[in-house]
Amino acid sequence: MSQVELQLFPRAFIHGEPMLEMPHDLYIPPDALELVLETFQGPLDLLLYLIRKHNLDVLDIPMAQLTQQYMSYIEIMQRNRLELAAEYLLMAAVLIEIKSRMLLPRPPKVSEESVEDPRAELMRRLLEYEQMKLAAQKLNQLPHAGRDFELVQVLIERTVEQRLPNVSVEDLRQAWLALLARAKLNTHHKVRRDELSVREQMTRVLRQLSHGKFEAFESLFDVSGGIPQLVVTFIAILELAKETLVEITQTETLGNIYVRANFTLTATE
Amino acid sequence: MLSVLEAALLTTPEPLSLAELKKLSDVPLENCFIEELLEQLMQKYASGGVELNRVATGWRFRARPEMQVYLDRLSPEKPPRYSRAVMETLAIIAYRQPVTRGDIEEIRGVGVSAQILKTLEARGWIDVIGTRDVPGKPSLFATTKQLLDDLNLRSLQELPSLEEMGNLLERDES
Amino acid sequence: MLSVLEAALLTTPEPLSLAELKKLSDVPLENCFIEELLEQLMQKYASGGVELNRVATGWRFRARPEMQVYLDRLSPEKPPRYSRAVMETLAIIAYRQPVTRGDIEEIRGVGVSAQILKTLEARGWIDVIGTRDVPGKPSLFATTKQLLDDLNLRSLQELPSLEEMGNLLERDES
Repeated sequence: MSQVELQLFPRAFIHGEPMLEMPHDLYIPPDALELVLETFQGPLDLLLYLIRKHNLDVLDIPMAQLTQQYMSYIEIMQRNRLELAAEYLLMAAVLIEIKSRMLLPRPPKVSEESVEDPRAELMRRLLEYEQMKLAAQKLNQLPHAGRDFELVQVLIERTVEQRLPNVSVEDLRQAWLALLARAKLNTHHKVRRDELSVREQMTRVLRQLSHGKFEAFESLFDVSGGIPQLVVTFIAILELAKETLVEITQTETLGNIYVRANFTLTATE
Repeated sequence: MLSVLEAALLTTPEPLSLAELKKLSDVPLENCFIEELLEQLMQKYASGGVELNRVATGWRFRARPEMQVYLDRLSPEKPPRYSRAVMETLAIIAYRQPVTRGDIEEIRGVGVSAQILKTLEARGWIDVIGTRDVPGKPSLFATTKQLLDDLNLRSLQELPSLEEMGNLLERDES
Repeated sequence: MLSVLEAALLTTPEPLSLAELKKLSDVPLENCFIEELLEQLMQKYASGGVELNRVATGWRFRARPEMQVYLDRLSPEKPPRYSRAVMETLAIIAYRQPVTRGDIEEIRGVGVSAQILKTLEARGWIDVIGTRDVPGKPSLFATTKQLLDDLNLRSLQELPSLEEMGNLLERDES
């Protein structure tokens, strides 16, 4: 295999260490897994990169070694993104198949066109993908309404009765997407479904405590909701305490626990 | 600058104050300079289908009242939409409740006008469930059952998971 | 009538078709008459912060793109920039339509998550126009007029042309 000079990839960091090299072949070092998944759209994209940037002859990759590397890679992948592992593995298999066909003695030439280059199909796919990849970039560069230009909207006062806007779950989703796109929310504002259930309970408990008086710890739990519900409520109360929204007191060891909201709700709100 | 002012006022249905209009320029502008430009714009739109008005909270274009009878023929039943600011505020309250106005501003990266919160409260979708015990005692907002009803959900957990959504976005603005 | 047309177009962010514009008048109008009025409006707005455009579904005003840098100062809220996966999926649907999810996966060489297609559908840029008559009856996706409107285009033919790709094998073409 011709050793290829690989350039620095400035934005790539793994475990805080800069990653200096992109993969030399279709094998992805375990440490670089996340980076490769983010940088490349799949095996076709990775292959294209290797061919275009480094003049890599994909058929020059030592296949036995590649296969071995792939097997260890699959083991790691099994834990999270198996479907992507399968795609990279499939591509490796395709390369091996092409190479083995090229190593076979060629049948005596009958006519020019009957001998098909085993690489032709792969190359056709690579080119088609590349064409679409470039088209996507151009599409992205076109001015988008709302992103690159604003639509004109002048107020019109309707005499008819005022209608309230309809909002769907989809609208909420879009609003969050916009927020995510803007801020670097990805890192510190991940909200999972189970966390949302805690948030829901936090609100319920705070509402129950809004009179400002102490309530017995047990009274904050809804026993009919089942054990998962009780656990979530418990976590919610701990979370409220952490955010100093509630005060938890116990006057004597093993005595009753009381909870109170850390504020008094003013009626002027 | 006149064109910028024109574009800003025509793309924003809500009134824009002098302070907001000043933000459009990267050099500090005098009030009287902006007022002069607004005067010119008013002249430009002295005839035609829309007019530039000064209202309590600032300046805005609106269709001339006599146009309404025609415009009503166009789309009598197009429901209005909340602005992105309102939707984002609602989304933050839904996913991060209980939150203060400061929390919302921090996530959105811009100020949240009292008007936005009032709109959502008036709709019965959010309410104040307490205050945070920090200086200023800011109100804590949470979503109501009414919101769940209106969105046809049984619980907040039925909202789309944010993790899946995050994967669809570019990780780096380059 | 010119003022009515102007008011209608300035108050509606969505494009208005000739058929809709005709509804503004209680007497029947000729297409060519409306087109002449639209021409006059275009002249009126030939300079300034906004312009009248013809897009896929009709006519609409927009702020000139060069205004965006100023308008962004007013409200930093921006709709999301989509990831490469989303944009590549959109490109394949735009240039190869109608296509199934399988077709898209074949070209991209990786799975296409349902989330990606949902994002594009929610944005109103693609929709299902039928199913392919093969086992499993996969849905056929195509782009919508809304996509063209949002990109300020009149037809698919105005999309950037596809690049002719060079041969990857030329080195050892012996």
